[in-house]
Amino acid sequence: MAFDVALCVLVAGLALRLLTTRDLFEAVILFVSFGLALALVWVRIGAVDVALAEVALGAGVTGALLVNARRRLEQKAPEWLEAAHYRPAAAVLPALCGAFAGVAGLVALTAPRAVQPLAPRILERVPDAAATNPVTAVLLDFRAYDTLLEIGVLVAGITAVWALERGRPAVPPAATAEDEPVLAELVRWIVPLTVMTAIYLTWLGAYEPGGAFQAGALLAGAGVLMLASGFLRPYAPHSPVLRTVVAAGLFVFAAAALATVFAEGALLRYPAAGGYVWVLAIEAVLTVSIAAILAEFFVDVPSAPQQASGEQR
Amino acid sequence: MSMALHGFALFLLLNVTAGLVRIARGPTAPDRMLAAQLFGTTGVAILLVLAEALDVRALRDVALVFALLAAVLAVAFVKRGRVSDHARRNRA
Amino acid sequence: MSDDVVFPLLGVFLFGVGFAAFVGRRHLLWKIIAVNVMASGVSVLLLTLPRRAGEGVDPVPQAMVLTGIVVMVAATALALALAVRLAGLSPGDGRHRHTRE
Amino acid sequence: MMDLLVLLLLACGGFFFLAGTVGLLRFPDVLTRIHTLTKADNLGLGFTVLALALLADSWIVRAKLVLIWLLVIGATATTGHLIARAGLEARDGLEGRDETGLEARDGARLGAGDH
Repeated sequence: MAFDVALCVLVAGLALRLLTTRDLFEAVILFVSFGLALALVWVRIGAVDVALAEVALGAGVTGALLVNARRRLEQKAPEWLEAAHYRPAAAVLPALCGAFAGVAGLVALTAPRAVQPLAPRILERVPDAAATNPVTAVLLDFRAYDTLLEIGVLVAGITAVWALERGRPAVPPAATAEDEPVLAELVRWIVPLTVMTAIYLTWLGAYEPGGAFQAGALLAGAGVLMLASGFLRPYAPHSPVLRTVVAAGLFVFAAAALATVFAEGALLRYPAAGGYVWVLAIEAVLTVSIAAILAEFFVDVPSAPQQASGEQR
Repeated sequence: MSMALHGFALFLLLNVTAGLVRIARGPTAPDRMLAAQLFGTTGVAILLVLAEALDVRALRDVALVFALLAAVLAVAFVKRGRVSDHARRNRA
Repeated sequence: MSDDVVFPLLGVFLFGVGFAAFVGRRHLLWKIIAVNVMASGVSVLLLTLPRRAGEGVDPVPQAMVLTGIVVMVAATALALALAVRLAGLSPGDGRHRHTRE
Repeated sequence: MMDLLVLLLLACGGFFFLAGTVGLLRFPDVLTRIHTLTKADNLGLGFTVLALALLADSWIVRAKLVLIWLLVIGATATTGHLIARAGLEARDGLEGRDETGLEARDGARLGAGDH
């Protein structure tokens, strides 16, 4: 109990500080810490699946993305790193938002308790589902079409980022292993272990907390590690290998949806006997696709004009 | 024993909270990075202790994921700058 | 105060403070971070409010939040790419401007 | 007896975590503060893992605990090394190194850092 209160104070304090500080790097580091603290909140609430994904994303992809974005701003528009003030006339806005939040809080706390809780009805049907972990059952069986669309959102996201970076120049020679022997050794140990853990989590997802999203986020973390340390040369966006891997999850999921329509007469209703195999196969492909998409977000676009100005110096 | 473990988890959490002051104070980026790393180590400890105290096995997997990815942020922070330095050096 | 109250209050606080920063701060990166904080607040509320009805977490909101945070990372990545692109186009001090001076 | 040992180990772990936090807040610069990450906190985690290993009910759990500890040690040792160099560069206002990998500190002071 005391732990919960202390945790909430910590998370609230982190949020307050990271949103009001003037130092962008401090905000980035605080945001990563915020994500990790939030993972402890999920643990205390009992949402271990969410905690897994939050930790994998918070420690792996999100922080790296922000660090990257900050660095690119530093190169392209250094003035963006300064003058990050509040709008002076906007002091009234936080007050309004506070009042709004207060009302929302009042409503949230006094709202009638859930009239018809879903949980018992879900748990009742889980034994018949294709997975015994209730969260995986919801994600890939009961509401699988939702998940299908979410993968679609991810693919759309990476497509949009590619469109923004169209014509990105060849990636500069990355630092190599001999440049950084200590880091190289760590990567050689960590990456295989991470891949193993990701496979374990994908498989475990059918029974216990774990699954495609968590394993994909973890694998993306390993991808970021390899990209940042120069072990993995980024593919060009038009590379057929990269495009295949990115689209594979959506494609296989959609194909499974079509197949079930023909075989069972309903979208994503798996055959009674082999549901588990279907879910595991879909999850395996999803894991790889999600990991590729998340890691691809991290791939840097070298800023050509900046390098020219560096030379003039 | 459960009581002691819960108390220990609370102690670690307060410890982390105090350590985070270093992120706010800085003064340099490496200082802030360091404080975040410290959060990682203590976070792993908290998760392991809670796994035992609450008897939830899966929390050890969360701690494992935490430990596996502990280096990513620092590597992204240090390395990407180095790559551009490297490129610039080669061009010069 | 039981933990039935503490966590929803945290969710409301996160949403409120995120919204205030989203509106009040001019810097695009802070706006992006602020939206993320708001989303975290929503996630906390989604997971904790139905919990008051009984024991354990409801698997449906858990699945929603799980996919939600992954999708949020994708949205953040796209927003960051847009912000960086904008920074290259318009000189300024990080405020949201469309025109060159 | 066992419980007493566990409590003792937890107390040791707590002591080192506390020492790490005190060091992080009180030490004067980055290079000294790195000690708190790579030494104090890893030792604190080690004692914690030892205590939990005594409480664990199977060898698989113990193996996982030790694996996690080793991973954290490896990660913090490496990041400590990287952060230390970033700290040195920040202190000396240096961005690059010369081809031998040695830091051209004096050169930078003379304004020759850009080759």
